[in-house]
Amino acid sequence: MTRVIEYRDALNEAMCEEMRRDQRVMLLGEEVAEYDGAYKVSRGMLKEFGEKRIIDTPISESGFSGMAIGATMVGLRPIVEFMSWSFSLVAADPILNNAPKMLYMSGGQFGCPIVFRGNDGAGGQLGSTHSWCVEGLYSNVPGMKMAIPAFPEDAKGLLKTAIRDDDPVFFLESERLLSFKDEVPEEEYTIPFGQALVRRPGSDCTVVSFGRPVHFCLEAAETLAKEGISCEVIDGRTIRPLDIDTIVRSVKKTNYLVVVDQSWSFGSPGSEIASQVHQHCFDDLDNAVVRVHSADVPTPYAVELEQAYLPNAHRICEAVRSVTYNA
Amino acid sequence: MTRVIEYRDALNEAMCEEMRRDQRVMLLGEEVAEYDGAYKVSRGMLKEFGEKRIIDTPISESGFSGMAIGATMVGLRPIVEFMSWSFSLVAADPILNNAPKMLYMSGGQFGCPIVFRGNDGAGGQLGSTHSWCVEGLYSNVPGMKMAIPAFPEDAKGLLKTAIRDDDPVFFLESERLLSFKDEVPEEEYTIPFGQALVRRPGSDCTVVSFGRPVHFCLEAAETLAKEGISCEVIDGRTIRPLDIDTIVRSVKKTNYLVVVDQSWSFGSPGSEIASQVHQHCFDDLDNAVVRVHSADVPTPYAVELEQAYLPNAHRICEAVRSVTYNA
Amino acid sequence: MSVANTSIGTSHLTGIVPATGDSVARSLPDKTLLEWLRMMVLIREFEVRTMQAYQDRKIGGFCHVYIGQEAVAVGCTASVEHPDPIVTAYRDHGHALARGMDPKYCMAEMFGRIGGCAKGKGGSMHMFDRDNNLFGGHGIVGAQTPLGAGLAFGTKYIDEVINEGTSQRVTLCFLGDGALNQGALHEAMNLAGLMKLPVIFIVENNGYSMGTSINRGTTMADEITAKAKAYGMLSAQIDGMDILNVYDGMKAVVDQVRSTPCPAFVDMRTYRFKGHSMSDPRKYRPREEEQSYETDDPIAKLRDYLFSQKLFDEDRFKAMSKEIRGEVRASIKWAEASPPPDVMEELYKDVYVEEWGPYNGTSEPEMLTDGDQRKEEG
Amino acid sequence: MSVANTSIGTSHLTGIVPATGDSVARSLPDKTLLEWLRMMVLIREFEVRTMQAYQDRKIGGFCHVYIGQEAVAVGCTASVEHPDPIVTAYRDHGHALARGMDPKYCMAEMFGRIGGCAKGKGGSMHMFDRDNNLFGGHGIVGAQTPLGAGLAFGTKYIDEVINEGTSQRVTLCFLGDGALNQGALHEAMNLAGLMKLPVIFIVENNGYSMGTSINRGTTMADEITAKAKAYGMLSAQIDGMDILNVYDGMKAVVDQVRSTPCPAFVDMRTYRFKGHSMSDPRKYRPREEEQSYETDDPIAKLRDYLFSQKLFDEDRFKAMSKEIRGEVRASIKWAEASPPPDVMEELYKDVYVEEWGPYNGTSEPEMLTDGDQRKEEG
Ligand SMILES: Cc1ncc(C[n+]2csc(CCOP(=O)(O)OP(=O)(O)O)c2C)c(N)n1
Ligand SMILES: Cc1ncc(C[n+]2csc(CCOP(=O)(O)OP(=O)(O)O)c2C)c(N)n1
Ligand SMILES: [Mg+2]
Ligand SMILES: [Mg+2]
Repeated sequence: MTRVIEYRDALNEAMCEEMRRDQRVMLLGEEVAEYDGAYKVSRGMLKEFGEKRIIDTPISESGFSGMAIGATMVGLRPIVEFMSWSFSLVAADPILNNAPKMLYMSGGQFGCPIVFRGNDGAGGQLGSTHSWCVEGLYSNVPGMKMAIPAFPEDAKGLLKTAIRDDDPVFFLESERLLSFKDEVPEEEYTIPFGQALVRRPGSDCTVVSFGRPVHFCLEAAETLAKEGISCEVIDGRTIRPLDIDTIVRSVKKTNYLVVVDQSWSFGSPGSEIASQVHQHCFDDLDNAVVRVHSADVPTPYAVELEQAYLPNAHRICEAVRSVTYNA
Repeated sequence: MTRVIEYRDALNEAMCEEMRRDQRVMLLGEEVAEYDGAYKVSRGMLKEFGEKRIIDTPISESGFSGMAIGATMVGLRPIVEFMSWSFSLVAADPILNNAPKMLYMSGGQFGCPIVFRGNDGAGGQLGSTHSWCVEGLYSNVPGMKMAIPAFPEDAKGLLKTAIRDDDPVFFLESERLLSFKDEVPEEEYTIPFGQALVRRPGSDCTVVSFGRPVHFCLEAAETLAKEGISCEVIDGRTIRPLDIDTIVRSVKKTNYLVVVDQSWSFGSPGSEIASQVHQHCFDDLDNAVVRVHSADVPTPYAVELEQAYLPNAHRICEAVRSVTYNA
Repeated sequence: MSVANTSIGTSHLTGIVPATGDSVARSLPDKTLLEWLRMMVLIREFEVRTMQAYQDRKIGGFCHVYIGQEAVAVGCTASVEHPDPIVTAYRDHGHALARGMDPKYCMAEMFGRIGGCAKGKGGSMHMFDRDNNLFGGHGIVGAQTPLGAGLAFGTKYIDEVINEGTSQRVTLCFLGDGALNQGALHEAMNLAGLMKLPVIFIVENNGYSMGTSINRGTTMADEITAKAKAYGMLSAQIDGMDILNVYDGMKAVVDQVRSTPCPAFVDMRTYRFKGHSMSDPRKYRPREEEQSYETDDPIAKLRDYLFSQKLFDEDRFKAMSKEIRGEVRASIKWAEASPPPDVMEELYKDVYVEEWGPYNGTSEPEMLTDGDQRKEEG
Repeated sequence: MSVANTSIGTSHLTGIVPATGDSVARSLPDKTLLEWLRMMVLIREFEVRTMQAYQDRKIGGFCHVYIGQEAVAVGCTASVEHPDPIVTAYRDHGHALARGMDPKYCMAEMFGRIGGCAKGKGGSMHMFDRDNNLFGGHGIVGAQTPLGAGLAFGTKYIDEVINEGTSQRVTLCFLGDGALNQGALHEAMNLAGLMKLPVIFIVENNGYSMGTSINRGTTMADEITAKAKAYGMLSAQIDGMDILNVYDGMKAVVDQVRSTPCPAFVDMRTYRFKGHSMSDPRKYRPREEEQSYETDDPIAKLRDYLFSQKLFDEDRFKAMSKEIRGEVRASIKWAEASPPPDVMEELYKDVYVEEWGPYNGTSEPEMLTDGDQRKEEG
């Protein structure tokens, strides 16, 4: 049984269910309690769980991230909400130097079961400081896992998995998807990390993406279908671990790949996938992988510039057409 | 005319010469003045330039980086020394959100002529928090330039260019190279950004790297030469801008490429180069690009683990042999 | 505390000696006080229209209006000279206008047009104006505070090292009360204290950061000057709802900071009449609190003072308001007429000062702007 | 200030009420005081051998010894119970030993051997010991301070929310004076103050961060408790060169923090007798200053007190020292005998709790360690 709910409510359900299941789980961040969340993701949670488990923090990302990491060391499993991942830069040291490395540095004594979550990527015209795609920045770092759901069902299932995971998880949501509605199962479920999903089967070209741009890929596939180009659209769902097998399997079939990654191009998940696929499919590719990214410039405010800056269906169509020109 | 000097002194000369040339240039950081630099890179500078231009700061990387960025806005051209780039994580917001974006966000009004410099990569057994290769982390970000010299001559020439550059430059040195001695011209010179150097010509396989591992590549090339494999070793010298042309030219000749990058593999400069070369040399490559990185784990302390963790000549030789197996 | 319960209306200047016990503001030329009133009304009208334009979806992104806090930007700006740098957070329209930015550039910036102060690349939160020594508009809470220290470091360095004179300029660095809890501010205050930088950290203490009242987010909320004292800094608490008071207090602080030089910290008590941003239902504060502040309107206060002194009257006030409304309307027209930035032209521009692409040569040190003479050495 | 010029030897406890004006330490069983002496000598001997081993290149990386500061780790640790969490910076050997880590595990860690407390993966700066509630050893200056707040948050949450009782445990979070200038500390102090977390920030104020004397790096260097007061925090200044004093002062602080609960801050005046790390020629401080502190040796002080009280004598002290030297030598032997971590086995291990590679299923919530009962809901 399913029902149609918003992405934001899928996140909310995941947190509520896990908090009911496990008292060690709590939520902290700016405006998560009394304000019900800056984006209403934690709506109603203060009421249900009380102020000891749903905790408003001051604007001290470094302080409260570090505090939550410390709490894992005595056995808690905090969820930390960043109002936006763009604000996590002031907390880069705790989230990159402590959380993903504690287990290793302590020789296996202290794991760090924590979830950092919040809006990633461009919102609507928020300008350069507020539009970070932190997958471009942080995915380089071993010791953490990174999930980036594009649909409500995944948002819920992956977040539940993230909360139960014994390792630190960077959970990347999108402000632009919070009100997106889709079917979500009624019954309890989780979605394992490291399993990409073929969102649309196809035969002529593989298109892989993760997070919000998956929707642009599906839109592009629709358009291209009318031109007779059949795209297989893969939703990566997690970046670490990366399910390269599903991508490789598809490319071996289609012989073409377009990677769509909303982060800047240089040294990004997009370059990683392209590089890995070239390695695994050297004899299968009929053309070099083509990548679609945000433009390699700080995020502009003006709507025309921002639209041109972001990956979109139009640019994806062009990429597919150009990569398959010799098909 | 040249003379043989240490990498550290090459850096020192670059700073001194530029500070003599331009009063707007000053140096600040922890222990740079009275202590003559934690690694003696700024030896003698307090004496020559005085405490108004060579400034000891408290352990406040976020504060003094931001302060230096502010100073650029009224016309100064600061050099900021991070004792180690590993300590720049606490300053991630000013160095990534302010410096590289100020020009764009202000619509071209405020450039940010600043140099952030310091030790990058593993030192000797410094463990996980002190061994960051920030090229893996930061090179994703547009708006800044990134230089990573492997030899004293480049250290000096590139640093002079960095100081004169009107844009923010992330200048990545290596503690392991500071005492490395080599020839450096007597006369004044600068080295332009974005120009890779063929350090050793060869015909069978291109090996590209930047920073400290360039030395491992040269060592490997020596070994391989004895086996009859002729490597062309390219020293990238700057990562942003990246001189992909020189690499592509070489690969079109050798038909094989090994990329050696000391950072973690995922979404790194290494994956970027591999991806770009596959695109530019799709029909020239006789095998997929092979990449050599640090192991995808937090940096271990124990010497045996650290040695196995880092890229080294042995691993590079293996990579070259494996990529050229079908030559 | 909640701001409502705090008796504001007095200034406490710790370690700062005002030149005289009397109000300097009240003895200024009538013209000056009228200009202040005019500027406050301009900001108010500008912000009312900004809200409308946002509702009409002509402005995108996040947008934070300055209504209620006008006396702060106008009074503080008046207390310094034009070459004195100003830097602030994202609630920056008031500072931009008070600093002399033409409303049309400010409005066009929010409209995302090429005529905007940053060619539409920055938006509401990022107002920059080189000619008026406004160094942004910064969106990350607290991030402008090390920059503020740096502006002061820079002017001091230019005055002392390059021009071999004495430090001349004072930097005003505005921040919200929420920024008290960002580590960057503390590092900046310590640095400013150590280096004796002429910067004034002005906390626009409106009692809330989004939905969090200051006493829920900040320890010692009633006495935030304690935080400055921990850095050995001069400090003041000033009623920011009365511009005469703002000016008097700030003038004393500025004079001392300029002449010493040294840093200072101001707890400027104020109130934002509207929500945090355009989408804030303000459930976190009682309507009575809002009403009590609205009777404390900084514009009404100066206006009534001018009326009482017979320096101004109802008719002239109406005429002025009307003229200002016209000016703001014109700024909207102008912004609307300004074209959006051309994608081909602007998307890849301003990423690097040097041409986009590989670095192409050396740069000769140019003369500093604003007339400073740089001396060549060696 | 420079520490040398500061009259230490007294404790100032601001807002903290000691149970009695008399020294609690002096009334403890002889055995306890002898154990303290033994531990201080053990740390001293351990560090002397650490320095040798470093010179012999048996230890790599950065290495910071604790010589001179022994009374701090030993006295503070004595003032709390074993389940009370401890976290510190990179100068951590003293804390590890004082907390009960066997010297051989500590030495083997520095030797990079599999027998080390972290299997040789952490090194000198990163001592972790779950069994002894030592939560690191952290290399980034200041980074341990939010962690310290978090340990206190965690114990309080477990005691209050999960066990539905009252807060039981107190966290000791050690930091150097240099960490006063990291923003993270200020965020942590504010959070601790707001949330009434039972954590004590103990500044091991040895007057220097590397070559920078505290007055060159920190404003209000003579009165750093002002920084705590700015967060409304209890604070104390304690002479850290006299363990009886450390214990007395800390006991009062700990008692109050535990019973309230609330955070506190201690300016613990101490001195490092050696350089910052192994490669520091100490040009930045006068030899006279060093000598004046050496006469203030915390070990000599307690030893002489015990002698004067006839609780101990020269012969027994010599015997004890000899025994300790043997123990330290044995720890070196043991460390040398421990094999290096096997590359195949260890390089890729401990990166994830779950198996390396794709996530492979769900995890049932396990019972908390240290015997806390978790209650299932819903
Ligand atoms: C580091 C960071 N964290 C969070 C935010 C989101 N945010 C924007 S404004 C704001 C509240 C700031 O309040 P205050 O400083 O009091 O300024 P005011 O809005 O009252 O002018 C928050 C949390 C941000 N911009 N930067
Ligand atoms: C963020 C950061 N910056 C710089 C360093 C380098 N560093 C290591 S120890 C140290 C001095 C710290 O002094 P203090 O806190 O007084 O501790 P002490 O050495 O006196 O015990 C510095 C600058 C670091 N580890 N982390
Ligand atoms: Mg506020
Ligand atoms: Mg110290």
